[in-house]
Amino acid sequence: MSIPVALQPATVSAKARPARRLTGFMPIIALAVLVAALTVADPGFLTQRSLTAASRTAAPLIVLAAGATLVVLCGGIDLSIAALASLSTVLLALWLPDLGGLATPVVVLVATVIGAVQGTAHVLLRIPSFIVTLGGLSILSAVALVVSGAGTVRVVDDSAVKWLDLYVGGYVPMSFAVAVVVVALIALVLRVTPLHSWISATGYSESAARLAGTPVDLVKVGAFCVSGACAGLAAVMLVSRQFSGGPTMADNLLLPAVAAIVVGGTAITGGHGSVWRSLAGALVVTLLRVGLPIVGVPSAYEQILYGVIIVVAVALTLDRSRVSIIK
Amino acid sequence: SEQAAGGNDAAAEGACQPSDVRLVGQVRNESNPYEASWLAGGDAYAKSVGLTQERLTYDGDSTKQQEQISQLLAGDTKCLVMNVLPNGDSDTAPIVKGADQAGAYLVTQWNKPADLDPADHRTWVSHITYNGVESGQQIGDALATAIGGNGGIIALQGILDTAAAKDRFAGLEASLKKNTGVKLLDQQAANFSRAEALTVTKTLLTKHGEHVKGIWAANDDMALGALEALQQQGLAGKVAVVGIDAVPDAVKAVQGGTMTATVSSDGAWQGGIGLAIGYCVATGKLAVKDIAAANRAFFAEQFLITKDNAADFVSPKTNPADFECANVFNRVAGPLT
Amino acid sequence: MTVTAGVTAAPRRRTRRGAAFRDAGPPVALVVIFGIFAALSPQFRSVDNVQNIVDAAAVLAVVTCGITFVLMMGSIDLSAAGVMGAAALTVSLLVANNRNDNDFGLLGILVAVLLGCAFGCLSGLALVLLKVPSFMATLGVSAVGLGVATLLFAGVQPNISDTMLKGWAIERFLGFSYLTWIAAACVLVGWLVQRYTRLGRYAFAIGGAEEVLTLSGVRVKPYKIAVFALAGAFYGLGGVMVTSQLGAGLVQAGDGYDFSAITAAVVGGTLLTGGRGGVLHSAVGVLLVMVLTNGLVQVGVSPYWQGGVEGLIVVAAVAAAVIPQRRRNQVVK
Amino acid sequence: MNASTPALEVRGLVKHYPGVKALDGVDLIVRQNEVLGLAGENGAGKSTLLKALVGLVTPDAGEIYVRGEQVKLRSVVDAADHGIGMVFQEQSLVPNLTAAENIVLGSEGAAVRRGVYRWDTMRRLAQEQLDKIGSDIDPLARTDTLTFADRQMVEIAKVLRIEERSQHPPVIILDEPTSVLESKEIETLFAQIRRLREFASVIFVSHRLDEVLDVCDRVTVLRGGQSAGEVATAGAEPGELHRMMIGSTGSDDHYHENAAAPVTAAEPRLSVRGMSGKTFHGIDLDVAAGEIVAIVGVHGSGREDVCRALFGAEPTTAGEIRMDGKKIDLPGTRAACAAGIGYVPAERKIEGMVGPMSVAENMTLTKQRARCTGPFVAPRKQAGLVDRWIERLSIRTPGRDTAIGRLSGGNQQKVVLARWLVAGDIRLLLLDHPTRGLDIGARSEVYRLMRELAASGVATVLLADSLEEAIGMADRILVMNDGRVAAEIACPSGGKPSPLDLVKEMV
Ligand SMILES: Nc1ncnc2c1ncn2[C@@H]1O[C@H](COP(=O)(O)OP(=O)(O)OP(=O)(O)O)[C@@H](O)[C@H]1O
Ligand SMILES: Nc1ncnc2c1ncn2[C@@H]1O[C@H](COP(=O)(O)OP(=O)(O)OP(=O)(O)O)[C@@H](O)[C@H]1O
Ligand SMILES: O[C@@H]1[C@H](O)[C@H](O)CO[C@H]1O
Ligand SMILES: [Mg+2]
Ligand SMILES: [Mg+2]
Repeated sequence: MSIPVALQPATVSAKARPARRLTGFMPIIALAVLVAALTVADPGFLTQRSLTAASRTAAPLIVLAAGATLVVLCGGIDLSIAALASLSTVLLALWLPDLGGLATPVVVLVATVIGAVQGTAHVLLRIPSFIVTLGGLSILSAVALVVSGAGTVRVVDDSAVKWLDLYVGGYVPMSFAVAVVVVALIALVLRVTPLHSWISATGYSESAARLAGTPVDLVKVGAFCVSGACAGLAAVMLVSRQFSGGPTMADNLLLPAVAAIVVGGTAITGGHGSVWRSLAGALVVTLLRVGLPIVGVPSAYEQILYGVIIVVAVALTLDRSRVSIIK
Repeated sequence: SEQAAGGNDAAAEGACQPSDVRLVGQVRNESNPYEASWLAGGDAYAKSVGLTQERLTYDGDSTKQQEQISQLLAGDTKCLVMNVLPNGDSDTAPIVKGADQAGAYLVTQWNKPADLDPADHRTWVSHITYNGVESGQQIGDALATAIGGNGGIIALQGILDTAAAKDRFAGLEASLKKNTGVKLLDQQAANFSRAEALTVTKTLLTKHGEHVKGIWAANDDMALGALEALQQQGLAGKVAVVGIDAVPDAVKAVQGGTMTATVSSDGAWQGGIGLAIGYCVATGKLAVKDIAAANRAFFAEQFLITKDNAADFVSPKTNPADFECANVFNRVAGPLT
Repeated sequence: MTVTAGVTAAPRRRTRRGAAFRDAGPPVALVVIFGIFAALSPQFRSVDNVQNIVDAAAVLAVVTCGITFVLMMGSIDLSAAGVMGAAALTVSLLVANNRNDNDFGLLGILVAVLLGCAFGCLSGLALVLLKVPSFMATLGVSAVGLGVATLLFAGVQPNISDTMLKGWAIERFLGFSYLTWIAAACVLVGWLVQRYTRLGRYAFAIGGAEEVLTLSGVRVKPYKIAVFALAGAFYGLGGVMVTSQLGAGLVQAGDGYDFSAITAAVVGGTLLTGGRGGVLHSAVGVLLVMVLTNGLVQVGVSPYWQGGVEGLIVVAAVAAAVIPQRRRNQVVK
Repeated sequence: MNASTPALEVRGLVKHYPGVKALDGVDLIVRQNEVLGLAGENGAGKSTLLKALVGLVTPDAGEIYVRGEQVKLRSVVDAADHGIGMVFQEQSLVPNLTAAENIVLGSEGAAVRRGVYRWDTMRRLAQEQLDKIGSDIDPLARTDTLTFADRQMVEIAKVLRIEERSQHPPVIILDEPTSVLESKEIETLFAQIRRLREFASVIFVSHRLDEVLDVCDRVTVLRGGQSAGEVATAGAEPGELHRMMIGSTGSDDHYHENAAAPVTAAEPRLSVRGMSGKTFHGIDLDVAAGEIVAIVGVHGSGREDVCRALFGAEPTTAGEIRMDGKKIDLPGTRAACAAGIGYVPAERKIEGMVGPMSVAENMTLTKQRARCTGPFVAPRKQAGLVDRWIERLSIRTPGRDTAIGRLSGGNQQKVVLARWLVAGDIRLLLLDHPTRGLDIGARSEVYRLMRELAASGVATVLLADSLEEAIGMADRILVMNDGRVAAEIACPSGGKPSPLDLVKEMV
């Protein structure tokens, strides 16, 4: 059968590609614009020390956001990441004296298991992830409060987590390097294995994915595991820079982490997005959190600006050709 | 390699021109009266030495506080003076470490782990707090007296994982040991919040009914919330209420008799004194090594405010003389215990 | 031109309408949980305490009423905290207070509600014009609201002396505070809007199949904005009610209401994916949540554990409610 | 306007999509009081043309005339004001609203005053529309509680609101309304169409050419976005239409019956005993390797659920399933896949494909191993594999990386089918309406493919689109009625039963 439908791929590449590429770079562009704006507001802002500090600051947020991105890509949401990270700081602080260097992998493992439990509850009981993880949030907070005796657990000997506070090549904070490696690792695994297909299919259309034999439930539980593991790792970073663990230490990172994911341009409805986007998003959010007050924006205006800029940033970065209906 | 952030050398201590000094005050937010008065106090002090205070607020978010501090310390730290309210005990150590490395002068207030001591540090000049055990006990005693030494009370705790909440409650327990006629019917956390205190109090009032003769609150905000609850239940004036902080509304309530007692924490003074101590050291008018050990970490004077003396505290007046370098330790009530 | 039907009217087939079995879960859960607490604690089942629970539910009920319309569309709204804060400060500075000489009474309250409405409009506009997902748009608006509230706060706590507004929290009618009656009125109005107005039915329809509305020539965007505006008005009123309760305008007036309201709505049977549930469902959800918070205190669960136990019960309640509806290839996000 | 002015005329309409010229200068005339058929292969541009007529697609060039007057149609409302309304290819009702609301949606008129609903008026308005088509649906029933056919009736009742809206005789467009209906329902629909002709013009699209010839007065054929000619239906043959559609001669034996080989395997490939679920009871079913078994039955007979249950996508309460004698447990779709079972769902858009993902990803979604080396995706291997199948099934797509959602229905279906074939390990295929919405050519290709698969030993369970299809393709037919197997009818090449034989058992 011959049908003269114009199929020259040339038309496709000429028109669609550059636009697509541009939306792919939007998170980076947003980041650059923000740095430029902050530098204009305070020329002293754009120094190597300042950027080093900002990247160190961003590390735990990057890790948290990267993990939760997988859950979002699957079409769900994980509201427990910050509470889980707080609990993990407590556990790490409690276990460091006995376990030393082993405490880090053990805490990450425990966080992974907690992620797995929530994921399993979500897929088996068919409760929306929003509710499971909201419940998880309160339960984990309660546990953290109780095991910590409702107080800070000091880390007297921090030698086992000190490595995270070193600098690579004198300038790059180790925690930031680790965060980038984590993001790269997740991205690489997704890229070279069928996982990427599975996750996107689950996020775009769970029922189609399931009927195509995609292990939807496993994929989702897996995403929650990674999300949990990342919360654990973020906790290690927090302990290394805070010299203590606390039952509410990371609690306030929840909304910034979700904001980082969305600002990166990942669709909150699932399917489209990437961990790299979340990395850029986390940097944008960090700069907003610390940059605005440091360049001298007064507290009340800071919040107003934060709200406006973050909405505008999302307006820039979201690739609408991939998401038909925005809810 | 070790650290990217550079620091000042110790030799530079006290070598700052007064006009080069950078004054920074950091509190949780500008949306409660206590902390707003703190920042106002800081502004007033800065103005008195011809400078301006940079205000930082972190929304009660520990991570955000750390992030702001490290960004601040990544800038120009040569003559930096910071007067900081750490969000919780755990937040003090990294702030101290960062300031030390950057050579910034630091005064902290309220929260500090017991085993962390300014005396072991170079640029952490001082830590100021109020004796929570003492104030918790003072208002506990006042409450016991108000209900005639006999009857049930309920307690509203602050944010459970802060030293302020724990110390004050420990003070209440000490008071209860003394006042054997007073019975603690119930205790709930209301997180230093007026709104939460309102609902919790209403629930506790229905739970314990007539037995509630007094309400002990770990700060004034909660005490004011409890007052509203009493008013809504038609119990205003029939149940004694005590708090801590001496926020204007509470002092007025004490004056008017709806509240029994509160304890002064002088926000405006706290906002000024931290900057003053740092400024004096930075400009060389005060040498860290000359500061008495007892003044490196101290309880500031506090006063129990009851109907008798409430008038004196309605508008707390800070005296500029308090901030002169010779007087900065005038309000020391004693070393930390 | 109309042509009269060539076919005579067929006798109507009857379809069962009214409350469906799937809606029974939350009310049953409410009764069960109430029963358990009542058995465990005599104070819990006292008339005073039941009044207390209902009174305490008033603000949450109003906020949840608003959020329900947004959830019905399949969107989400996290702006309650900021909008309530801004409304609280606004109203406390407009009625008789200790900061200025204003004494606008009801007018001040109206302005605060309209301010909430305006914030809702902002969220809707960001969603519809900038195509920013509501999760983010409303988070941004919440931050703006808190900023505005902080500006208005300006360091000195505004206390209200307006007797009417203060009276709302104190005066009682048939045993319940005026605030409770206001909340009941809100639920009634919300229910009428949901059932008898185009706005309400379209909100419901947008959650069911937004693209179909477009195909039918309905311009969806104005309705989306209007729904957010309506929700904003409810939050504004919520902020006013908190101010009445506390006797003061607090920037933190709306703290935590965003997530509690979503929890209450979902516990009541409103789906986060939209297209199901409603104001009455949410009212049940609100009562359930309030019974839980109150009951846990009454039976003496340690404050350390209260949040955790509440979270566990909420998850269990939702799980129990979805069991009858479980299907194999069902999508749960 | 005199009687010879066309109700609707289209001249030189052009519409480009990235990489595709969907409309390439189409001309079309719709006369007053006629039913015009629109035929063409999948992707010929039918839907695009029709959407342009209701203002959903803005053409790049060309003119539209309504009753001789040139118009620009900007929206559905605009089109409705000109008396043009459409029933869309995919059902477009709001599931959680009542039937009445759906019927008046967008043109509520007196049913909504100042934004306030008047349920009684609404009910009456809807009732009037339903009465027009003689439907006995309760107007206040929630749409998602209605059967598929009833919902289609609601759609038609809805489009008839046009009559009240415009002073002129309406033009009513029906884009593939029959692809999801059963023969009885189709009869009702046709009666309605004939009734509409009395006062309106109708455009009717279907891939079942016999239907088109049956109900239409005239047929316009589209090919590659252009008008390829028109045929008066009186005395016309489907073959003739088909030739115009594809530009060459097609085969007459759609079902390739000659290619059917006699089934010889002794051991059944699939053996089901006493399987029960919510909507089916005590199902016994054997399918041998190389055999095609069709299951027929009316809506609600439970055959779809049986099919899904065999794939582990619907819970069962009792029974046993064996593949090649080995018992399999079906806790979910994964186990079925592992056992070599494949399933092509009827609801292609929702359940069959992942719209925003590429052809390549959709094709390899199930059999990931086919495109991997070890645990890793091998891009070269994948490209080769996907291109091979694109060619083999003549899937028309700009490339393997194109999002499947941008292909025409037939080509989407081929990708979904290919998904099960890429690994070459398929043993049992469950096909739920695999040719729904496909043009004759594509259908013929799907049939050929089924024959090839059967010849290579794949067992097939087919839920056919029509009785003819079931009879033409199957070696054996099971008739289901009310959740039970009511009859089993042998259907060998040369000894086919008649549709009537089946219908007897179905009701
Ligand atoms: N006579 C009527 N008067 C007012 N509203 C009606 C009437 N009939 C139907 N409705 C509206 O139509 C909707 C669907 O009706 P029905 O009672 O069948 O569904 P339902 O089970 O209540 O739906 P849901 O569970 O979503 O509330 C109702 O929610 C109601 O808003
Ligand atoms: N929104 C769109 N974006 C890109 N391409 C499109 C779009 N809609 C249609 N097309 C392309 O335009 C061409 C014509 O599509 P159309 O849907 O009109 O075909 P059709 O004749 O209705 O086919 P079918 O019989 O399968 O329904 C196809 O190649 C299709 O892929
Ligand atoms: O703001 C709170 C309280 O008001 C208390 O006075 C102690 O300091 C902070 O923790
Ligand atoms: Mg109902
Ligand atoms: Mg079509």
